[in-house]
Amino acid sequence: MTGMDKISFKLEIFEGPLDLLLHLISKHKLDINDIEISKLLEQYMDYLDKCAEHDLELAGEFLEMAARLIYIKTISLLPAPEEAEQEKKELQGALIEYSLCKIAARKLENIFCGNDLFVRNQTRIKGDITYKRKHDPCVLVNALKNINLKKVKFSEQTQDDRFQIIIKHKMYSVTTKVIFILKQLYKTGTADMDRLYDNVTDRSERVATFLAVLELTKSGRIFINEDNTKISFIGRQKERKTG
Amino acid sequence: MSFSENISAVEAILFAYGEPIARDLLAEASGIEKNSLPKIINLLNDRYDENNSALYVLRLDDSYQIATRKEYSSYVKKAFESGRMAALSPAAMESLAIVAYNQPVTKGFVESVRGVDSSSVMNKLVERGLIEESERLEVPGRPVAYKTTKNFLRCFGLSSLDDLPSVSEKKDEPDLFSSQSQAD
Amino acid sequence: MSFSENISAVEAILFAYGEPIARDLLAEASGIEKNSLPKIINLLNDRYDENNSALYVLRLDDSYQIATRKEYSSYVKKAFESGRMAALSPAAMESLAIVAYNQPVTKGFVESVRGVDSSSVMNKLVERGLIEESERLEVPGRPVAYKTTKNFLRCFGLSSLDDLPSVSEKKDEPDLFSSQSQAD
Repeated sequence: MTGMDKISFKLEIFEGPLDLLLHLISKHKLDINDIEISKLLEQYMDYLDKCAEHDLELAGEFLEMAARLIYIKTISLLPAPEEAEQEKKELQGALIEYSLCKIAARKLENIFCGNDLFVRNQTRIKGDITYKRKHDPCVLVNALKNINLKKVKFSEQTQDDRFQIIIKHKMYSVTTKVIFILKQLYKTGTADMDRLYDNVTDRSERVATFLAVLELTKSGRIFINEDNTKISFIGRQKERKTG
Repeated sequence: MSFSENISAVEAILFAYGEPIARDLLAEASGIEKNSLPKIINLLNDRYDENNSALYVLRLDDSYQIATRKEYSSYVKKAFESGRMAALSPAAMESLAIVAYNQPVTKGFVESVRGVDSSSVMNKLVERGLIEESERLEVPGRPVAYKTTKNFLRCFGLSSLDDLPSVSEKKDEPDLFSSQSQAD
Repeated sequence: MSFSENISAVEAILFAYGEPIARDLLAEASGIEKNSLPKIINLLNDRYDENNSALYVLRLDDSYQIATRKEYSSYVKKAFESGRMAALSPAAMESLAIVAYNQPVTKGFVESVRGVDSSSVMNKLVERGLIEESERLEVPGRPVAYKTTKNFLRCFGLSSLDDLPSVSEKKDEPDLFSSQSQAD
């Protein structure tokens, strides 16, 4: 969010995509145990559009959820919708779990009394606090073994733990995919849509690729041909604001 | 040592120690049988009661701590010129709830339930002494798990985790979502 | 507010404030006339006396503070000494092991290996004389690096770091952790 002028704007802020979905489900009286995906998707995209209108920056998770909903809707149109059912069940499960979390959070909030009971800081007593216990040095070896060894090896290569988080969670950012796609296009000016998904098995990577294409189309960088098989570079003449 | 002296020895230790003190350590330091400690604590609390004292002894799991009674919080706050603790954000309360009801849990679990990155929220909860590292989980990657602290128990007026309010998990729970709408 | 409540309000403030509190501030926070405060303090001390409490209110110049009576200081000391003897937590032991086998290392390195924020654990290890700051590393940012102390060697019965037990499990896996030292 930027600047004071945005504060007057009244759009509810949500803790995350699940929070937003729960809100939409309750507002539109959808059945959480059998969600109408297309209706939910419509409402969800509506909210994202409103955010975009007001220049509200949304966390990547919101876009990933959009892609997830679109994906569920798309595969549910296929002849064998088992995967769609499965994906939908997973989403419903996550929503139910999150709604329980919210109930628990509210119950805790009601019994919070941390501001009303006061305790003392420990009295400062002079004295030696040097550690004096004796241990077998093997305790240290066990402690090391307790940590995941793979992780130790891994950290040799990376200083930046943000990368670690990305890799650990196997999350693929849309930005990375945008760069990947643009690189492909700089070479030839056009690329097969299918090729973008070569060797891509991870769901979050598929989603990121999909979103990247969507993003590039929306911003007028690329266009998709009529039978949705090729994307082409529009070039710089149509380039609008950057960043 | 007289009975009354026993009570006061426990009081002196609880007062100076400040933090929750484990029953074993309290027994050792006061020279009182571990099994007799609950009785001594009760007598100390009776003494506070009879005198309308502002103090009382909390039980937090297997530990004890002296605290001021709620009724006197306004005076203490005034002395500190503010209500020291900023309220927990909804994100923090959600994460704390997930840890409290599922402990020990990993940060990854909290994130998967909430559907958003929760690293900074989790670090803040650690800083505020509401959660702490627990053992590593016996799953691939051996991630660090988190559990709630004794300070958490105190902040929510609980003596043990068994006192956590129940969260019904019934599928046909009618007010699952009606309660939802009140939140926003 | 009743007389007894006045006394307890003062007690709550003195207790929670910990440090000596100036009479003016105490008067303002408790809502009691400044001139009446000495009387209220006396009544609080009478209450402690009658109950053979371990506590009493000290006057220090124009400030007040609750303290424990001398007679009970031996119990308090014992509690603190035993408390200090507490064994290292698993988190502390992990961090210590990482430092021991990879020194000198930065806090950032320890955190990246453990996968969790380790600031307070590292501080505790320094306080307890198991690790200490070493030279700054010759890498961008020149971060502070840590190494183990002589006290560390004593606690683990080692004459030098060369005596640290080897960590590699398989022979054909060249010492995993010695290669670590170049990582920072």
